[in-house]
Amino acid sequence: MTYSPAPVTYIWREINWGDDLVNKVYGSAAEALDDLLHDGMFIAAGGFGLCGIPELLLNAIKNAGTKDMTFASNNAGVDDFGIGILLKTRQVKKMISSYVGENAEFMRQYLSGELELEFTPQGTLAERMRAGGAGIPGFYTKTGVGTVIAEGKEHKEFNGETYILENGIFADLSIIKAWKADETGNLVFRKTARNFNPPAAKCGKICVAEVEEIVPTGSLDPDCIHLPGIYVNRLIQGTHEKRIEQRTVSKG
Amino acid sequence: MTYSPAPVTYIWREINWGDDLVNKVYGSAAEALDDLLHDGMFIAAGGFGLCGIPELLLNAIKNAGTKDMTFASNNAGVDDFGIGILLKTRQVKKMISSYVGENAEFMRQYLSGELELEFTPQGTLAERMRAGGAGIPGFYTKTGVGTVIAEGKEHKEFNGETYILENGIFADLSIIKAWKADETGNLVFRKTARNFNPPAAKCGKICVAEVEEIVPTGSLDPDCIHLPGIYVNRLIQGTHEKRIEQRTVSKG
Amino acid sequence: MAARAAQELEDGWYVNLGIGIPTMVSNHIPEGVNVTLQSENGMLGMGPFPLEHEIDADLINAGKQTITELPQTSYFDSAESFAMIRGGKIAMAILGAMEVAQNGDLANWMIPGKLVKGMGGAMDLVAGVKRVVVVMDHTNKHGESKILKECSLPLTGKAVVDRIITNLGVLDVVDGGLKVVELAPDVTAGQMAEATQATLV
Amino acid sequence: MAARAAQELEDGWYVNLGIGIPTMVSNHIPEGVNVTLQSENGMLGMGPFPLEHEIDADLINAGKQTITELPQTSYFDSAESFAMIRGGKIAMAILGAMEVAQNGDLANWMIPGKLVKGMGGAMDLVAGVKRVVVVMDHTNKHGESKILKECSLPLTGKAVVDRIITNLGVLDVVDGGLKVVELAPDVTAGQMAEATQATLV
Repeated sequence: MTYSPAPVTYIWREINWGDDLVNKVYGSAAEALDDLLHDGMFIAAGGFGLCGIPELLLNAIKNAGTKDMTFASNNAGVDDFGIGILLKTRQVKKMISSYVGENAEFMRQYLSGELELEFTPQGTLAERMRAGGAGIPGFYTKTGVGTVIAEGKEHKEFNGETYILENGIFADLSIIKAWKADETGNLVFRKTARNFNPPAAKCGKICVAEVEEIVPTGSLDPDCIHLPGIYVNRLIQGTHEKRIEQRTVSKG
Repeated sequence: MTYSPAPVTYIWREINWGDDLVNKVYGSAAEALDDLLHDGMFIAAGGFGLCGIPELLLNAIKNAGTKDMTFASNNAGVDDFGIGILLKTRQVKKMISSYVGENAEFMRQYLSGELELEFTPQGTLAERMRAGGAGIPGFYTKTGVGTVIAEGKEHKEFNGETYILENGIFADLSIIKAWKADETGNLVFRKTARNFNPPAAKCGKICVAEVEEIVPTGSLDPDCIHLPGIYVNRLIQGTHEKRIEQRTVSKG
Repeated sequence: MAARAAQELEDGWYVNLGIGIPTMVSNHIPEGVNVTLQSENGMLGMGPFPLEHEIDADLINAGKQTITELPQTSYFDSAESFAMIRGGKIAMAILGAMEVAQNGDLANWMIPGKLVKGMGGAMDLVAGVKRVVVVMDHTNKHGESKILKECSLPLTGKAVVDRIITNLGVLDVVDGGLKVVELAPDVTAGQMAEATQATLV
Repeated sequence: MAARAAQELEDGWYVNLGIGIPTMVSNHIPEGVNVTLQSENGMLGMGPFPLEHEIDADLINAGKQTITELPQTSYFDSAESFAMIRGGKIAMAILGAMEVAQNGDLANWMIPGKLVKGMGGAMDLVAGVKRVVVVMDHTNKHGESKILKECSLPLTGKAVVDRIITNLGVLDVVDGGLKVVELAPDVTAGQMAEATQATLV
C-alpha cells in the first residue's frame, strides 16, 4: 500500500549527527572545517609522534584562530609541526596525551600553568577513544592500578584482581590523516601511520579526514578497508610534508 | 659486557600462555586439538549462522567426545552442521548466544532443562569477546537497559544516562575459521565470513584456526592482515563445506 | 507499509533494516536517495540478492540470506559492526515489532511460554542507532491494538522508538503519548483512535 | 646487559622492547631464536633500521625512529595494539627503569619536580604483558642503589617486575624479596649485596 506523506516533524535523539554524508569531498582543509570550529571545543586527533598526523587540518585550525581548545592526542607535536603550531599561538587550553617529551613550548606553558595536561597511558588513551566511538562510556583496566593514574578513579575487583574505571572519550570533532580514500569516505592507512587515526576518528561527533589520494569508489578492496566511510563525514585531499622525527639508518 | 648465564627459574604470571608459537601448522584438526580438550571446558567459536564457522574443528571436537562444554558462539548451528552436531551428541552443557532459532534439537534440550542458555545481545556478545581478549574484564553499555538482560547487573549513570555492566569473556580455547593464513598465523578473512571470528580468536587462552589456504609468509599484504599471528597458536588447512542457510536469489 | 517506510530514508544515510518486513523497504527506496545499508553481521553497503551464479556462501546478511556487494562495500568483524551501532553512527533502524508503548518501549523478541529464538542484534540496534522506526500491523490477528499504554511482553528496549508506521498511518512518540502524523488512505482519525490503546495527543 | 637480556628471549615469542637501552637487545638475539618484536605504535614484526634509500616516514617504531618491515609484519591501529598488550598476548617486555622495589614495583616515568614527558605506553606494557624484565644499571650516578625495599619515585606499575638485569647480575622477584640468579663476571656476592638496598633471599 502506498500513500502520500504529510509534512513530518522529526524527533532527533541528537542534533549534531553529521548532515553531509553525500558530498564528502571538500576543496580544502579550511572549507571542510568552516562551520565546525568554535572556541572551547574538544578535538580528537590521530597520529603518533609526527607520523600520520592531520597536518593540513591542524594548519587550517591554526589559521582559523579557534581558541581554548582541548585536544585528545597521543603527542603534542614539535614546536613548529603538528599540534605544536597551535601551542605556539596559544590556541590550546588542555591536552590529553601520553607523551609530550618532544615539545619545549609545551613544557614552558605547562610549567607556567598556562596549559592543562591530563596524562593518560597510551593504551588507555587509545581504548578511551575507541570506547567513546563504540558507545561505551566506561571500562575497567589494570593499567595504572597503584599509580597516580588511579587516584580518584573507581576501583573494582574482577576475579580477585583490582581494576580501575576509565571513561570513554566523546569529542566534538575528529581530525585524522589517512593514505587513500574512496569518494564514500572508506579509508586505507599505510604502515605505522595508521596508529591513533581509527580510534580518534570514531570518538568525534563529526570526523574530517585528510588523505594523500582520493580514488574512485569501487577501486579499494572491500575486505581491506581500515575505516569504513560511515565514520568519515568530510574528506580532503592534499600534499603532506610527512616530517620524520628520528632519522635512523643501518649501515649499507 | 657479556657473561654466561646460570640455570634460570622462570616466574610465569600465568602458566598456560601458548607454548608453540614456532611450528603453528598442524596436519589435521584432531592433531591441532589433541592436548587442548578437556571435559567442562569453555570454548569461544567464530561464525555467524553457518557462515565462517570452524567446521573442521567442530567435527574434531565431536570425534574427541569432550563433554560438558560451554560455548560462547553467536548461533548454535543447525541440527546436522556447526555446533548443532555437538548438541546432538550431548557434548554441550551451556550456550552463550544471541540467536538460536534455527536449531530444533537445541530447543528440545533447552526446554527439557538439559541445556543451559545465556542469551546475550549480539553486540554485547561480540564486545564481551573483544573485551576479554583486550584485558578488559568489564564495560558499560546501554544495550539491554530496562530489559530482562539488565536484571542482576550493576547499573551506573554516565552523563545522565543509565548503563549496565557487562563482563569480558575469557575462554579456555578459541576455534575460528579464516580464508587464508601465512605460516606465522597472520589471518585474512573473506567478506561476511569474518564476523565473530576475530573477537572469538582474541578471548581464548589458546586459539586454533582453520583456513582454506596457507600461503608463504610474506605473500599477504601487511597492511591488510585482519588478525595478526600473535592471536593464532595453531593452524590447519582443509576443505570446507561452507553450507548456505538461506539461498536467496534475484531474478536474472 | 514498506513503501511508506522507505520514505523515511534520506540521501546519504547509513541505515539498518531489521529482518522480516523491513527488508522489503529496500525495494522501495526513492529515486535519488542514496542510502547505505548496514548488515550487522559485518558489512556496510549491502547489495541485492545475487543471481544464481553469483551466490557466495561467504556473503550473507543478518537474516542469513545470500546477498551481493556494491562498489562502496566494506567488511568488518562483529565487534566493529556493533561498535558503530552502539556508537550511534547508524542514522536509522527500521524494525518490526510485536508491541510498542506510548513512551517508545519496544517488544519484539520474545513471548513468555513460547519458543524463544533470541534477541539477535535487536537490543543493540534499538539502544544504539540514532532513530528507530517500527513498521508493523496496527493490530494483532485477534484485532487487538499492538500500540499500547504499556507493553505486556518483555522489552527489547526502553523508550527507544521514535516513529511507528502501520497499515493505519504514522505515529510519532512525543511527550505525553503518540502524535498522529499521517493517516493511511481511507482511514479516519476515529478509526485510528479506536485501533490504538495508547494515548494520542 | 643488552646481550644478557637477549638471552631471556625464547624461540617463537612475541616481545616488546622498551625505548632506550632495551632496543639494543634486538642486536643480540641469539642464533636460532626467532622472536617477533612488537612496536606499540601498531606493528608486529619490527625489522632493522632502514638503509638511507629505504627510509619511510610512515614506518617508525615507538621511539619514533625509522625502521623496516619483515615478511611476517602486520600493521594495526593503536587500540588494537594495546588490546593485545593489555590482553596478555605479548610474552615479554624488556624495559629500562629508574627504580625497582623488591616486590616488583617499577618506577620509570617521572621524577617529581623535574620535566615530565609522560608515561607513553609503559604503564600499559607492565600491566599487560606476561613477563616484565628490567634492564638497568644497578646504581645511580651517585652510587646509590636503584634496587630498593620500596620505590621513592611515582610508580609505573605495582608488583609488575619479574626479573632485573643489571651490570652486577640478574635478580628475580620472589616471595619475601629478590633472589640472585646470576652474578656478572668478577662480581662477588658481597658486592651484589652491598649495591642492593632491597632484601636478598
